[in-house]
Amino acid sequence: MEKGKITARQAMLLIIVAILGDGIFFLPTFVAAQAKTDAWLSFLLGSILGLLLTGIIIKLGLRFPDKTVIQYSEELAGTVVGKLLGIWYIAFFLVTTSYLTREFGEFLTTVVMPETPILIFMIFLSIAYSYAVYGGIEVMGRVAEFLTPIYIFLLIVMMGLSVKDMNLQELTPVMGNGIGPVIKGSIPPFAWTANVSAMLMLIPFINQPEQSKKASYMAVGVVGLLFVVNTMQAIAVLGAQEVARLEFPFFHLAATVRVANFLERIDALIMIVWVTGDFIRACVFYYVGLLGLSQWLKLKDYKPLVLPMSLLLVSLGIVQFDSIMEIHTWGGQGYPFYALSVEAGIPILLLIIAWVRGKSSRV
Amino acid sequence: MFNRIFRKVRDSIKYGTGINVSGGDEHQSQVDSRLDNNLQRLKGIFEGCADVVFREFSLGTEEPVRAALLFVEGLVEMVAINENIMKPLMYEAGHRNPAITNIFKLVKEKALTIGKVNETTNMEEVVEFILSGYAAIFIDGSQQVMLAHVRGGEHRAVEEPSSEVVVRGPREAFTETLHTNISLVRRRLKNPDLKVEMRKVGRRTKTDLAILYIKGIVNEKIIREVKERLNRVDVDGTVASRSLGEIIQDTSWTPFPLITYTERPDKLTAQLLEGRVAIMVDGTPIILTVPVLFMEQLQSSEDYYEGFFPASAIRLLRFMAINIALLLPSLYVAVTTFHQEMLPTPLLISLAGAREGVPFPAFVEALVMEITFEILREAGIRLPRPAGQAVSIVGALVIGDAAVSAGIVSPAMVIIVSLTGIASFTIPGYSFALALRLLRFPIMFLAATLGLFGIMMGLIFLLIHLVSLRSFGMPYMSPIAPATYGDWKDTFVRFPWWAMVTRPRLIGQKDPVRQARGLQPKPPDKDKGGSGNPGSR
Amino acid sequence: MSLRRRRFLTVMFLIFVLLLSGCWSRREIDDLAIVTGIALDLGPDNKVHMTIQLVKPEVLAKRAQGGGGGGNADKAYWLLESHGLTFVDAVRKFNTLSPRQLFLAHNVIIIFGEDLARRGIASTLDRISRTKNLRRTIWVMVAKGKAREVLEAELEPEYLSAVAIGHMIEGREVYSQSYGIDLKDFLRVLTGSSPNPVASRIELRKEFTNREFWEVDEDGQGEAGQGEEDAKEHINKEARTQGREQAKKSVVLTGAAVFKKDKLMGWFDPTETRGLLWIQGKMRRGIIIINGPEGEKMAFESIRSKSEVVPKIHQGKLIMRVKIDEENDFAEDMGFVPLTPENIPGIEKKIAAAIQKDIEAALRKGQKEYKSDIFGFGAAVHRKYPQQWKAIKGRWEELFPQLEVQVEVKSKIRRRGMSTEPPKPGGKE
Amino acid sequence: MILLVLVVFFLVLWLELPKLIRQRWWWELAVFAVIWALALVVSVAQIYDLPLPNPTHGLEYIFKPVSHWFEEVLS
Repeated sequence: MEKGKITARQAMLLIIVAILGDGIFFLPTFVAAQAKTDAWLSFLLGSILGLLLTGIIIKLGLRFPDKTVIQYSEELAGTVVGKLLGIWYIAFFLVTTSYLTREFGEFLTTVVMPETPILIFMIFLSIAYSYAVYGGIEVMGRVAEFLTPIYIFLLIVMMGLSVKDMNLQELTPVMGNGIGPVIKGSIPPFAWTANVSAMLMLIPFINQPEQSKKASYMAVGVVGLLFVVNTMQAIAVLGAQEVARLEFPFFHLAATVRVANFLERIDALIMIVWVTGDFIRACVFYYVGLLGLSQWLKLKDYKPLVLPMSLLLVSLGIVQFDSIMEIHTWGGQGYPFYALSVEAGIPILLLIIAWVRGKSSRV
Repeated sequence: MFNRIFRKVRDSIKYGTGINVSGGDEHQSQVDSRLDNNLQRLKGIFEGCADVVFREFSLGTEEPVRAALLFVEGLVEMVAINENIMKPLMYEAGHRNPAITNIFKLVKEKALTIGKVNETTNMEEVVEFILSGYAAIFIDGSQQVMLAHVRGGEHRAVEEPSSEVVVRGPREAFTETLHTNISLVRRRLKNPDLKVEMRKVGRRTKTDLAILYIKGIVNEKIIREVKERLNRVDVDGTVASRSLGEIIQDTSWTPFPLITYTERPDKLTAQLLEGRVAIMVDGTPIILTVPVLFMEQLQSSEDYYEGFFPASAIRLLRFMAINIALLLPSLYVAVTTFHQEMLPTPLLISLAGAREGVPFPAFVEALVMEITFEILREAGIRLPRPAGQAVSIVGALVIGDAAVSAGIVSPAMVIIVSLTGIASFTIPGYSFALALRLLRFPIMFLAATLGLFGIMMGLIFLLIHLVSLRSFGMPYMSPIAPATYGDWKDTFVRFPWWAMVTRPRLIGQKDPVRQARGLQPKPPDKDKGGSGNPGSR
Repeated sequence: MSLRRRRFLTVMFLIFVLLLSGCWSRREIDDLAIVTGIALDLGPDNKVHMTIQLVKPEVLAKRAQGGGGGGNADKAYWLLESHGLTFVDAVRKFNTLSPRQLFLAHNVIIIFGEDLARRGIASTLDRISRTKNLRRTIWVMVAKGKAREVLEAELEPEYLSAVAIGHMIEGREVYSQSYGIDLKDFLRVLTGSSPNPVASRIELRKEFTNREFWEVDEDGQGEAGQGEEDAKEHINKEARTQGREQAKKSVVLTGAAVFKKDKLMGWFDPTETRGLLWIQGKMRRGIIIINGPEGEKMAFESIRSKSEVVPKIHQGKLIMRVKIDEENDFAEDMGFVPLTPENIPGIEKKIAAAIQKDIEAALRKGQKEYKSDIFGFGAAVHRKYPQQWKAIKGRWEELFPQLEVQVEVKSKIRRRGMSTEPPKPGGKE
Repeated sequence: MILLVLVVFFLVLWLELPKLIRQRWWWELAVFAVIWALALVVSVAQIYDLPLPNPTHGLEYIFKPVSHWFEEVLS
């Protein structure tokens, strides 16, 4: 079905963007709404939880280094339960791809080109990720290898440019309202970093599966770092209340950059970050979902499904939400729990079963 | 779908099998022992070929043996025919005792003063050799035919390269003659590991082809792949190397060259040393090398004839230049029609002031100017050299200036277009530059409809396309994606030569180390004297 | 490569062609009406009266080419006015007045008229922050009087008054007697725990007179602050250099507009503004004039300063401590007293006292008169004592005017410029 | 609009169907057909404004209570 192999580094780069992709744009709003000035602490906590989850995922994945989670869940949990877990996992990735497609368009219509119909953006994105997924994991890995460094470089440049606008006092008081809001706010970042569970599908395609451990930790670590720094900066520049109030804080962070009367208004560059990030994120999610589905149905190849499924996802993306308010409400409140039920729930459950039954493909 | 139609068309055309010598009869293709029969047959074969010379004569004086010499005028060295074949055969062979039974052996061993002589009894082979510049000697009563290598005649001397010019570096370029070309390489690589495999391609043209590689460095998988693909080639004829290249490259559905074409022996040598395979086609000075990588298109042989700092800086400059050549008009269109907020205020105001009264949208303006520029460039190439320069320079200046003062285009657009054009000249790979020039238009189209987002999407599609390309099994975008950081030493920058210890990983993986480590210049060691580098591994 | 690939490309191409037939968000650069300044006033019926300054790029382009003979004939901008129930309403209405599409992204300043500012600007700000193209780096200012008049000002040698005012704000730090704040910071303060922002104050001078431009009408202090005197001098100098024909309209950028929540409370004069800048640590460079040891005037240029606002709970009572560390260059001496290590500490104390006077003036007006916590004391308490803040948050408006503020200023003289001593006539004996 | 959608859908069909049939991947063909038809139904229903079950609302139904419970615990 998939004959390509990627390196552990490529997998790491894929995962980094798969988490950051839209997270760096949307999450600060969700989190700051809960934790106010402590939003960055929430991100820290979320990332640490993510690192713990990574440990679980890697433990499970390396027990079956040549199989995907869809393949061994049946072996571990029995046909019926295994199939159920499998479809729960697949559906999450496909549904998220659909959200992403919608979100992608929402951002662009809000920020860049309000007159252009949202469908155009969604169709373009879906063609792009279909093309990449059609190319297989190798193509995706290489795309990530090319784009992720540029992506991270741009992020760092934009953060660097707004350093001089920071008012560090905006970050205090630390935990003025106790730890409750911090924990509450840490749920969305945790749900996002938990996207590392896509590794459950990718491990068999990494040419040296043992290295996936280091790669996953690195990925979550880098993401956590960028999340925390970005949030601190957004709060220090814009103020916590403003971050909670703004639709896309990161966009405004870049929009306030003003260097020597020449480098101003670099917010159109934000679009580059957004497009690359969302594109790679969608690639990973679509690939994982689609490959999972074809393995779940025991198809010979996933490629025939690429196009019809992307049609389905685009139309679902339109149907699913009426407005960006709905996306935000769902994204900040319901979705993280849904995501965690899949991303954390399934690996933990399977690992427990594996321990109890003492199973692994590496005897 | 197109494939199917094409297949039908192809099958409906019945090829001739080239030279029809035997008429299907097996023993007929043998050379007869009677000279008259042979000559008759050959005259039939070469009917209407006025350039084939039949020279009948006699060996010896006392008991003359009839003989005949056949060659194609123009392909052979006439001096050699006169002095080394005719003279000894007619005079010296005659002074010998004609009673010697094997006159054939006598002639070959004692008379012919030609270095390379083949023998054959196969008529088809005789015909083939005659056509490739050998002289065939038939002797009555002998079934064997001598094929004397007297190839020569008029052809171009080794000259300076015209399409890959360097300021410093060798001035030699390949010529049309295969053997000259091989010798140009051989002179640089005095090593028995340089293998030259000959074969012929083309049912009608019978073009000579040489595959060159260095055994021990080349990846066997690549050489096997090259041979397999060449075996698959079944064409009427191949006149230029490009047409052959299009058949053997991985896919034609890409604007990017998947095979490099070079006319510089020094470049070819360097490529062979990196583990590449060269394919030389007789009759064209352009040599094919495989596999090729994307980043190589930005490297010129000049880089290796300059110091490492300037060479690296120039390479980075070229890197900028391809971005300009590909993106500048699109960015201009996108920024001025979609993202005006990106411009600094004074620039925006002056651009807007300059565009005042221009009737076309920026996209149309850009398109018109770009196409005009391409036309001028094409005209400049086609015209004789002095006229061509005049056309391109005067044309660009006059048309640009006139268009601005007529208010049809804005001055900014003229700057953009000329900058783009000039940037595309800096790219060493000619076919690559063509690809970029071509791709500029769809990206401009995307920019005009969707702004920066369109450009982004265009680039993402381009990237996916590029990373899925392969050239003879090698990922095209390597060493960037998949990344082999060891090879970056000769990608974006050029490291000093002593630092390039290993060959490109994927290509020369068989014998990765190319030179000793620690060759960097050091201050002389006072105790020992000299830098004390071991010269060998 | 394969048949599939070719089909894929064909389909992509077709889809592209289908999609690209429309160009939705396109607008040519010369179809834009580039807005450089926005002025908002209170119109009749409580409507928003909006004036915008639009660039005429063709005029500027002609000037750049040098042709057109003098080029004073055409103004480089034109003004448009409209009324609307809301900000957006007014903005959109411009499309019925202008042949070109309004383009807000290059806007430099937004000026609120005094009357509108006094009524409250939160709702207007909300609309502004929702508008896609309006940057958060634009300068927020309040005009004394009508805002629209400010846009008509002529500021040689700039052609666009709004851009020129933007430059003036950027250059304010050399003198530090005016306040500058961009929209981003204005909103940050407005949504923070001391929601009392300060904006620039701008005033139109219709005609140049030698009369004092700053009328001390509000608190009638007998003793004019040092800065004020300075400002006067500055203006005089300006008058001399600019020649007699100064009948044009020009603007002055001094002082600050003080808000309480989103409503304008009143004005700070240059001295008070400087006091505010000292407290907020936004002081960059400014001239401090003291009386020297022999009674002569000495001028120092403050070059670097740091401030710290520390709330303290002392015996159940909240005290604010404002600590300021500051460094000076010796700038000018009216007498001929050389600076020596012996007399420096004394002079430094005098500088500190002068600064303290500025600060006290600011506190007096802000704290006692306007009762507006523009200094960010509330936010400082929130930061340091988050638990206690919750308790007093609701009563802060009552507590603030009674708050005890201790000011500590430390001044240092570091350098003395390019000469060691003043050029005493006859030289040193 | 409807025409455009149909064109796109049939393009997809034209792209993928021949290969599936040639390789006799019937099971794959069936899955393909189901997804394709589903997508078509959703898009057409969308265009004609027919009521569609919204999967997000279903998920919200499950996960909103969790979210609220969490909120209460931590506040």
